[in-house]
Formats: sequence, structure tokens, C-alpha cells
Amino acid sequence: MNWSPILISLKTASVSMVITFFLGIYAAKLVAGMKSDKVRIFIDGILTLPLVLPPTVVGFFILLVFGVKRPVGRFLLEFLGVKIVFSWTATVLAAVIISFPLMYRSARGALEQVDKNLIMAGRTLGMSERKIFWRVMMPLALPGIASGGVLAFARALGEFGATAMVAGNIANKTRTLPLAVYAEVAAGNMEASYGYVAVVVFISFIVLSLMNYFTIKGSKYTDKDASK
Amino acid sequence: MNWSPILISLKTASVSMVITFFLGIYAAKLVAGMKSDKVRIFIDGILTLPLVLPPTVVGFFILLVFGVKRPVGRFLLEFLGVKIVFSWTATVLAAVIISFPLMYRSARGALEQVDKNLIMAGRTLGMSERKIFWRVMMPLALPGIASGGVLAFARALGEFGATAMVAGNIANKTRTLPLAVYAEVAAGNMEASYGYVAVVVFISFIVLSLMNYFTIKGSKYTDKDASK
Amino acid sequence: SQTPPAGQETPEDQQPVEEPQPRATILLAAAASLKNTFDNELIPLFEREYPNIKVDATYDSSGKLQAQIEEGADVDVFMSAALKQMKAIDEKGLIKEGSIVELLENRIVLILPKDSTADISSFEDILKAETIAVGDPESVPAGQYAKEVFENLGIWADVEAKASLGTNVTEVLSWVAEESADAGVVYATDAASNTNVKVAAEAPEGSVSKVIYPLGIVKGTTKLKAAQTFVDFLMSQEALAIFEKYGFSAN
Amino acid sequence: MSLEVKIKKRYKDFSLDVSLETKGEYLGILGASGSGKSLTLKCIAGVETPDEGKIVLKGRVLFDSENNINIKPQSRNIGYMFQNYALFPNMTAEENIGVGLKLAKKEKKKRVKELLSLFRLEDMGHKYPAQLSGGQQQRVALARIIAYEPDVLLLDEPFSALDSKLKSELHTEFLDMLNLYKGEVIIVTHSKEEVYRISENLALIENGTITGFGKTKEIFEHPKSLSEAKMIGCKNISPCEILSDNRILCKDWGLVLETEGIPINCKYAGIPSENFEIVNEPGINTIECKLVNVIEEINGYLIVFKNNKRNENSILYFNINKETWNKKKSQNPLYLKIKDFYLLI
Amino acid sequence: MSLEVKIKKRYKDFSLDVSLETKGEYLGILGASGSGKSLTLKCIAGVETPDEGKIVLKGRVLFDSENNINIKPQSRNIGYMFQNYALFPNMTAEENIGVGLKLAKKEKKKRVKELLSLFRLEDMGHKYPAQLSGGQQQRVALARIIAYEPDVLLLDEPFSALDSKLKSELHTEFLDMLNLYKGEVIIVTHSKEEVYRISENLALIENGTITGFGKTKEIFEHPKSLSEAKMIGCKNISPCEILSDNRILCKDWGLVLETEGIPINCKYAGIPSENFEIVNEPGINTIECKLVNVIEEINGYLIVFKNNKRNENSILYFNINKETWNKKKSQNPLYLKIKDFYLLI
Ligand SMILES: Nc1ncnc2c1ncn2[C@@H]1O[C@H](COP(=O)(O)OP(=O)(O)OP(=O)(O)O)[C@@H](O)[C@H]1O
Ligand SMILES: Nc1ncnc2c1ncn2[C@@H]1O[C@H](COP(=O)(O)OP(=O)(O)OP(=O)(O)O)[C@@H](O)[C@H]1O
Ligand SMILES: [Mg+2]
Ligand SMILES: [Mg+2]
Repeated sequence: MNWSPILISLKTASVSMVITFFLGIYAAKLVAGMKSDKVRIFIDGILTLPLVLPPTVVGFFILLVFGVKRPVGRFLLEFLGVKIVFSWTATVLAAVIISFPLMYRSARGALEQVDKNLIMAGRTLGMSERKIFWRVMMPLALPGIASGGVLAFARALGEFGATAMVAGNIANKTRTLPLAVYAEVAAGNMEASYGYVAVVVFISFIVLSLMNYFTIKGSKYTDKDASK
Repeated sequence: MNWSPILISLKTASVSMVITFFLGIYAAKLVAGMKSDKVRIFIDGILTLPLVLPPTVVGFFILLVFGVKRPVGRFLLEFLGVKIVFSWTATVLAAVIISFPLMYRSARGALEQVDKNLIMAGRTLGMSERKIFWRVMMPLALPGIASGGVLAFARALGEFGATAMVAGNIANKTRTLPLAVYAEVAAGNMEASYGYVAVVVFISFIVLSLMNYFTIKGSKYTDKDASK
Repeated sequence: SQTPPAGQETPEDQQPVEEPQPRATILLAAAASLKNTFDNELIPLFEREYPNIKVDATYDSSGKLQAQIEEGADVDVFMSAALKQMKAIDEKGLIKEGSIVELLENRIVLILPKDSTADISSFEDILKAETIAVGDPESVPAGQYAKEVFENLGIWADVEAKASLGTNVTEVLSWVAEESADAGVVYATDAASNTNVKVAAEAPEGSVSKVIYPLGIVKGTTKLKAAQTFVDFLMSQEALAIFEKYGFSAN
Repeated sequence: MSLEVKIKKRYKDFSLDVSLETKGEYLGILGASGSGKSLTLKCIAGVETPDEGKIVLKGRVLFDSENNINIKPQSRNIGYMFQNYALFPNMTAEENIGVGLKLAKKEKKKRVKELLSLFRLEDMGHKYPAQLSGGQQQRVALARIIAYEPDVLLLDEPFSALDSKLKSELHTEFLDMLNLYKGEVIIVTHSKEEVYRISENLALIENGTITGFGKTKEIFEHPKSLSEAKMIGCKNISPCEILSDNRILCKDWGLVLETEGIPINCKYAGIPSENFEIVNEPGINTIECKLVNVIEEINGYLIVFKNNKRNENSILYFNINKETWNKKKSQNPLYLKIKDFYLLI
Repeated sequence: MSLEVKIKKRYKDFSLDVSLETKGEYLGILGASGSGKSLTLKCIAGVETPDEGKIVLKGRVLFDSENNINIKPQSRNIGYMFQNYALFPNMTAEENIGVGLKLAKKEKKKRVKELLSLFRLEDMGHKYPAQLSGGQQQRVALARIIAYEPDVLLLDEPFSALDSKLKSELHTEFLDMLNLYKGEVIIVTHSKEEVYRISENLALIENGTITGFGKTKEIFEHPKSLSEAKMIGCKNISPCEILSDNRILCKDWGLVLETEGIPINCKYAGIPSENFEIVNEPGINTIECKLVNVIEEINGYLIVFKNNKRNENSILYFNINKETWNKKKSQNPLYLKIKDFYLLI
């Protein structure tokens, strides 16, 4: 078993999860705060899109945006010197785009479940909207947010179709765990694939445990016996 | 554009969403109610698994269970006369397995966010656990549950890798929308693919709107001006 | 048994002296069916012979690779599983003039599950199967060839009605291996890679155009020299022998 | 300092139509359950948006439906203590209190500590709301709003969950503290004692509208209208008819009362249940009683009776201390003289 | 009907150690904020689990730490009205009330309607808790628990959010209703009037332990211990020293009191603030006052004074009605005779 896919996947999944986490929460906040139901539903549709299309197709569309001949891709290349396609950045990009709807949707549900009265209480106490968000809404929405985080991380870790499309499948560079698993399965090397699957499972167990730990810790206030 | 993938996909996504919905909620309830943190995290890991593996690989494993050579598949075939692989049932099976973690996780987060006091209040009023669950926890967790439903539906609608592996890609039988989209994109028929993409987007918009509508309706109690 | 690569007059051991190879890493994009050959043997061998050149490789279906190259992926050498994709890229002016080599040939075979007792021994017999696994002719080269065979036999319409169109070769193989499908059409090299399938027949001579694996250097490459060295290496007898070991034949 | 409020808000089966004005005096609001007290405060704080009207604080328009002004709650600098406390469940008592404080860390800590001890919560600082008792939660909510030092303090039944000892202690200290504080205070309460003690002015609210407004003491001593009398808890009220310059007939009790200076628009008469005296013989403003019930209370009896001389069936209440009652209860017939009564419009 | 409770529960900085027993009489619990009243009820209802102890209802063991018995709340048939109501926000008032009812649809509707009107919520049935006022929510919670008809009713400050008029109306009707009902009732309240009116028995709780238990009336009339006196609101309490058979010295006030039958273990003396009388000359059980403050209350004045003859600094309180005070306040020196006082252990 080769260690590089594991490292690459870990790096990709962690980085993309951090990005998705904040991006998703931010989007959720924006959308949840929208006045017009129609606009909200529309934006909601757009943001959920990466989930309803086959990842390969999503990857293809990403390629159509970030390809070096396309405006965005050309801009990035010429002005920032960044070439997305076939780079490690691309694995992150793909993972972020694919896992984004999970985070966004979960966070939105969780934020909507927060007692409006408490938000109002924060306002009458002169707390800024930002402070209310970070000190009141987020902690109270933690279980939902955490489950969004878990979903996003898991999805980023397992991301395959779009990654292969945008980042390629280059050993030591963009070959992530799922690509390795897939490659082994495709090449009929079942034993090798089991090894990678075991690693994937192991990583997700670790992350899930951590998440569970933090969620439990973060919501200790509901635990009546906390100060015992 | 061919209508059959649309119909098949609609059927698959709806049926699998209903199954996933109840299965996911039920699992969430079970896991959320578990006493031991360790067991919970373990089960949690297992249930999240389909999300961290490439769908094609998941499909492959499903094939290893339900294939006609394999014990389960053979049992189903010989004793019940049901052949899972390459049937419409398989598209549902694949969609359920792939979208399950989304529903499960979202529902768990949402249920954990429900005020424990209200559950206790239900108990002291002699309400059965089942009644408490359906009349108190579910409605209060609605935003999170709904977002889980949206995610699960979207994922089921977009499911591609595992479906192709288990159900095949048989025109008018198991060729779902994503398979059609993929085929067109892969063949470079971008125009045709846009047609299908438009349909996918359209369907998800409809479903999202419905979901939003029901969520808003279902949580009208938080709308202070409802009786106006 | 080291034969100097074709097109290279000087013996390989003198090469660094006469013309030092620039330190370079090149990227090979190859059809998925070539993965084992390259990863297990050819690339390690090449890197041993040319320590200054490192070869990265990405494998996928040729159609995807085509799209990626068209969108500007940093590919230096491209090897597809059919001429169609190579031509398409070439027509867009993305391949270095005159660099296309029709290097390998693969064969189209009819496969059955290992334990199959079906009475299928030729491509015409495939209609006895209940479900047939073939690659999607629109996107999978093996599928295109299968379609061609069946069209020449005049039974494509009947086959298509029973067909499940795989989006990649792995699917087609797995379907047959797991007996989801009763028969399938893949490359000989794919069939060789899976022990759960057996070959029932080869495509009859003349029923299908040659299955060519062309090789080309992508025009945008900045490492022309290294890329050329690699291509030359692949054309060497030594390399071809390895390809043959994996079921290909030199064209 | 001045606060002017003139707002309307309509629900399907309730509408609020309130005008209030205060100028630095503390204002108490009394009203039945569901009469619109909390809603009024919420509108002032910006928690609810009125349908129309105007809210002006120190000349600054906070809300004006005509000019589409609606300052957000954060900028109003009005503290509202929610009736259900609305403590942040994820913060300890300390954090809850400190959350609105804009001080440096050290001073903040000091201030929070002061407030904790002021509200007898010394050892509760590290507890989460779920770990606090009802009364402790209420005190944290009160401390939190006071820490914030807003221009206007809106308190919605701030002491309802406290035992009477603690309540009276806090009243005293609260008043001391408020003396240092230069803002408006509006306090909603169901306790007459509280309103009497804390607020100089009193507004009565009934069914969404203000039905009485004035100096607390005056209203308690001489209610002028039916609503005022009801609100201060006058138990005996009857519609009346002016018979002459100095005589009215209380219709419910079939009783004629004599007094000076009957206002021309007098429509009701009210007799506080303490304002009876047991006398030995009939006379003016005296009833011959028919006892209906005697209810024992802590510091006395509540005598429920009717006018024996008429067949009107409306009952009257009389609060008497135990000693006196035990001495005189055997009198028969029992004559009750009305020492004082209210003439109400 | 009988309920026996003997439980312990420890938190880091609070421990509950309570034994109670009731036999069909309604029991009131009085105690300061944070003394453990709600916690006790929660343990009985099964909302919290005690660390150790036993709860037995009608001979049926509900909880027994030794035998690992812990019947789930559903099967205890004990209704607990949460101090913060715990109404289901997703159900209307009607639905909240009906949720514990196990009747056919039609009867259920009828019963819910009855309860709505009993609690003056006729038009509120279709509203969600967020659309109800604080007092309306409290009434819905009360109606809900009563609808459930449990064997034991545990009420945690059931009337605290109601105005006094409504409160006294509901008291009356509540008592009528409870008469028809054959269960135990335990009611926690901060209102002495309420406890006095509703519950025959009274338990006093202080810092997690029961410090007094008895007939409500007896406790109010003759508190026997320091805690009882404090709890019924006796404002003047001083440690004392027995001087002889019939004389004690109240140390805080430097005052000697004469009376018969002083118990041997008498440690404190308490004087209810109403039990003074203005007299014209010194005498036994009479103080010469030095006025400290006169606080106006609704129905009288609260006179704060010291013993003029001694230099002890502890103050005393005297509640007097306005009339009498206004008549006699100019007396100088002012003598107050103590009509009655409590001897406390
Ligand atoms: N969102 C709403 N929709 C409909 N009616 C409402 C809404 N909010 C409040 N009400 C009604 O408005 C009336 C006044 O409510 P408010 O909370 O101001 O009462 P309150 O005077 O504070 O009473 P309490 O003393 O019981 O707290 C109530 O009858 C209530 O039912
Ligand atoms: N989960 C907990 N963790 C720590 N301490 C707790 C917890 N629950 C309650 N307490 C403490 O136990 C004590 C008793 O609480 P309880 O709610 O029984 O008080 P109470 O008598 O009902 O007071 P109130 O009249 O204010 O409602 C309080 O001091 C409280 O802080
Ligand atoms: Mg209110
Ligand atoms: Mg309590």
C-alpha cells in the first residue's frame, strides 16, 4: 500500500472541510436571513445543485469554468499564476464544491431551529449581529452544524468523480484515497483496495469520534449534571 | 431528449427518498437514544460509511452482497424469485444506500437539538415514547429533518456510480437521469446534456420549493404573526 | 537484453555524456486499461533508465482525458484507447505535429462469467444471453468497437435491446464477473485482468477496425525533450515486450 | 429623559392601541393577564414591530410608521427583560450577565461579580441556566439587563418567581441602585405592593388600551374610574344612579349612600373591602348584612355577605382582622357601616 | 392515597435531602429561591433521578435506589407542572391540553373546551404558545396537567404569572375542582396567601432539607421554630435568653418579654410586625421607640424603629394601618406594646 493517497486525501479533506465549513455556514446564514421566500428558494436550488448532478458532470462543469482557456481559469493563470486543473488545488476545489451543499443545508436547518427569542434577546442587549451569530446561534445549532461538518468531511474524503475530472488521477499529486480505491478495484486488485478501504474507514472513524467528542463537549450545557 | 430516464429517475428518487427518510430517522432515533458513547460512535461510523467511499466502489460492494452468485443475492433469487441486480429495484437499493447517511446524520443532529425538557414534559404527561417522538420531537426537529430530506432526495436523484454498478445502464429500465447526463457529457453532446441537466435542475427546484413550503408550514408556530 | 530505444542511435549508457537529459517530470495521461502496465512495469523501468526524468501518470477513460487536455490540463504525453479521442484533440491543434504514433493494438473479445454454462462461443451467439454488458458506444471506446462488430454482424439492434451500457470498462467487467450480465464485450487486456471472467470468442477478423492505442505528445508541453525521450522509450522493443505481456500487441 | 409611545398593533383577535409618555419617573404597568403589557414593552424594545405609530426616546425617533423609520433593537439602547427570561442556555450565569457589557476584561469581571452578589447569586456564576432554579434564572435575567445599562429599562414581571423575603430585599436594593441610574424604568407587574413601592407613575391597561394613567399613590388612594378601581383590587363595585346632590343608589346592592360632592358623571360606586366597620345600629351608609360565607385568610377573615334588607343578590366582601371578628361575629343582626367609598366614572 | 418520599441528590454545590409523607391532604411547599423545591418535585415526577432513596405511591414503589427500581415517568402517573411551563411550541393551546387525554375524540374536545373556559382561555384554543401571553401560557400548562388527571398533581408555582383578580378566581375554582379529584396535590409557591388557602399541610424547605412540617394553619398561627417563623414572613426575630420561668431577654433588641409557659429549649423570639399596639405609657412588653423610617405601603405604613432605651442597634418592623398611624404618630415618646409573640426553638 502506498501512503501518498492517504496523505493527499487527509490534506484535501481537512483543507476542504475547513473551507466548506465556513463557506457553508456563511451561506446558510445569508440564506436563512433572506426576506423573500422566492429568492431564498431560488438560491437554495442553486446551492444544492452540486448534489443532484453526477459528480463527474459537476467536475466537467468545473473544468468548463476553471479550464485555462476559460475566462476564470485564464484570469487565475495570467494574473495569479495559479493553474487549477490537475493540481492539488483542484482536488480541494472539487471537494469543496461537492461537499458544500451538505454543509450548507445542514447548517441552515440547524440555524433555523434556534429559538428566535434568544436572538431577539441578544439584540435588545446591544449585541451585534455578528456576536449574536457566533456566541448564540452557532453554539445552539451545534448538533446540526456538527452533523453538517461530519457529512461534509465524509463527502470530501470520499469525493471521486469530480476530483478525477478536474484534478486528474496523478500518483503522489492528485491521487486521493477514493481514486486509489477505485483504481485498485478497477484494476481488479481487490486486496490492495481493501487496504485502502480500511484506511478510509479508519480515518472516518477517527474524525467521527472527534466530532462526537466536540459536540458533546460543546453542548455540555444541556447536560444537567455537568457541574456534578 | 428521451423521457424515460426522467421518469425512471423520478420514480427511483421518490421511492428511495421515502425509504431513506424513515430509515434514516429511525436510525437517528436509535443512535441518539444509545446509552454508550462508544457504541454510538461505532454505529455512527458504520452508518456514515457509504458516504466516504466512491459510489462506484460502494456499488461494487453492493454487488458483492446482492450479486446472483453471492449468498444474499442467491437467496433472494432462489427463494423469493427476486433478482436485484440490473433491475429497477437495484436503482432504488443503490440510491437508498448512498443517500442514507445524509438523512441519518441530519436527522440525528436535528433530534439532538430538541429541548430535553419538552421530552420530559411529554413523559410526565403519560405520552408514550412513540407519541413523544412523532408529536414533539419530529415537529420540533423539522427544519433539520427537512434539510436531511432535501439532501437525501438530491443525492438519490443525482446518484450515479453505485447505480450504474448495481443496476446497470439499461435504456427504459435502469437508465436514470444522471446516467443519461453522463453519457451525453462523455460523448461530448453538450447540447443534449444541457437538456437533461435542465430537467434535473427543474426537478430539484420543485422538490426544494415543496420542502421549503412544508417546512415553513410545519413550523408556522414560530411565526409570531401566523394568526394575523 | 537491453536494446537501445528506436530512433536513438547512441547506446543508452553513453547518452548522459553526449546529451545530458534535463531534470524533468512529465505527465502521462493514459487510458485506464493501461494502468497496470504502466504503473507496475514501464514507468519504474523508464525511471531507472533515465533517472533525471520522472513520470507522473493519470489514468481515466479516454473521453475524460480528452476533455481534460482540451481544458488545458498539463499533460505532456497522451495515450488513448482509441484513435477517435486522439484525432479529436489533434484536430483542435493540441498535439505536436507528426508526433502521433499508432503504437499498440488491442483485441475485442466476448467474455462470459467464469462458471458460465451458456452455449455461447461466438459473437453471434451473444443473443442467447439475457443481458449483455457493453461499454457505452458514445463514450467508452470498447463500446464503440463492440457496436461496430455487432453492426457488421447485423445484430446491433437486437444486442442494444438487451444491453446495459457501461460507463467504463470496470463496470462491464464487474457485471459479467458478478453474473449480473450473462455476457459482455471488452478488450482482451481487460479480460486478462479479471479472473472471474473467461474469454469465449475474439472478434472475427474484419468485423471490426483495428483497436489502435495511439500515442502522442501534447503540443503545449514545456518538456518536449523529456516527453520525446519517454515516447521513444515506449516505442522500444523492451517496452513493447512488456505491453505484450499484458495482452496488447504491437501495431 | 423622555419616552413617548403611541402605537397600534393588530392580531386576529387582539389589538393593541397604546399611548404612553414618561419623563424620567418610573412607570408601572398593571393589567390583567393577556391585556397587552408584554406586547407594549416588546414594541418599545424593538422585539415586535408595531403596525403603525411612533416611538420617540429623548427626541430621537425610534419608530415611525409614517416615515418608515424602524431603528434596530441594538441601536435603541433599550433593555428588555423577557418575561420568560430568554437566558442563553449555552452561557453560564456569569457569561449571560457579562454578554452585554462593553468593558475591559478585568472591569467586566468585577462588575459581573458585583451584580452576582447584589442578586444573591454569589456561588451561581459558573452554572448554566439549566442548572439554576426558576428564581435564580430570573435574577440572572435581571442582572443581565441591569449590567447592560440601557437608557430605558423595561422589566416584565422581574420578581414574580422570588420568595417574599428575597423579593422585598431586592426591592430595596433595586431602588437604591435605580437611584444612581439616570434612565427610564418601566415595570410590568401583577403585584400591587411592588408597583406601589417602585413606581411613581402608574398606567393601567385593559384589553390592549390604556384605561388609566396617573400618580401611583393617587390612583391607589382615590381611583377615579371603574378600571382604576378594578385594577387596584377594589372588590365591591356596583353601577349607581345619582338620586340627588348628595345621594346615590348602588343598584347591585340596593344600597343608598350619602356623601358630598358627587361628580355629575358618576356611574359606579366602589367600596374597598377594608372600608367597613361593624356598628351596633342602623344608620346612614350602613348595611344590615346577611352572611354568605366566612373565608379564613392569613391575617384575617374575608366576610362574604349580602344586603339583608333588599333582595338584590349581589354579594359584598369585607376584610376584617381576626381579633375584631372573633369579638363581634355573634352580633345579630350585623350592621356594617361604610367608612369611605369611591365615586367612579 | 399516600405518597412517601425519602430521597437524596447531590450536585457539586447543592445537595437535596428530603423526606416527605402525605396522605391525601394537599401539601404546600414553601422555601426560598434555590432551596430545592422544584428539584424535589422533579425527582418525584421522574424528571430527575435521585442519587439514592425511595419513592412510594399508594404502596407502589416508584423509585428505590437499593433495589434498582426506577419506574419511568409515563408509568408513574404523576403530573408535574413545570415552573417554566414546558408547553409544546408546535401545538396550539387546545392540542397542548388534549395531548395527555386518553379519551375518544368527541369527549376529548368537550373536555378541552371545559378546561379552556375554566381557565379563562375561551378564545385562545387555537393559538400557539408563542402567541400567548405569559399568564395565558401558565394557565394552559395548568389546564394540561389537570386534563391528564394523574394520581399526584405536582404544581410548581402554578399561579405566579397571573394578576391578583384572576388568581383569586382561579384559586376558588381550582379548589372546587380539586374537591372532585381524588389524588394527592403538592403545590410549590412563594405566596403565603396561596399556600394558606389551598393546602392543609405545609412543608418548609431550606437549603435542600425539610425544616418544618405540619398543619398550615398551626404553622401560620404558632410557628414553633426559627425556620417556620422566617418562612411565614415574621419580620422581627431575635435570639433570646431565658431569664426566669416567665421572662426572656431578646438579645438583639435588648428587650425583656414576659409570658407564661416558656419552653425550656426556647432560643428565639419572634414578633409579627402586626402584633404591636401604640399605647400611652410604658409597661410590661412595651418598647419605647426611636423611629428609623416610615415606609408607605398600600394599606398602611411600615414603621422601622429601634429600642430607644438600649443601644442595641437592631431594627424592628411594625405594620400599621394609615388611619391609626396618622392619628397617633405625633405621640412622643412613642410606646409600642407587644400584643403577642412567638417562642421559637
Ligand atoms: N403573535 C401573536 N398572535 C396572536 N395573538 C397574540 C400574539 N402575541 C400576543 N397575542 C395576544 O395579545 C394579548 C396580549 O399579550 P401580552 O403578552 O402583551 O399579555 P400580557 O399583558 O403581558 O399578559 P401576561 O400578564 O399574561 O403576561 C394576549 O391575549 C395574546 O394572546
Ligand atoms: N443540574 C444542576 N446542577 C447543579 N445545581 C443544580 C442543578 N439543578 C438545580 N441545581 C441547584 O439546586 C438548587 C435547588 O434548585 P431548585 O430548582 O429545586 O430550586 P427551587 O427551590 O425550585 O427555587 P425557585 O423558587 O427559585 O424555583 C439551586 O440552588 C440550583 O442552583
Ligand atoms: Mg406578559
Ligand atoms: Mg423552582
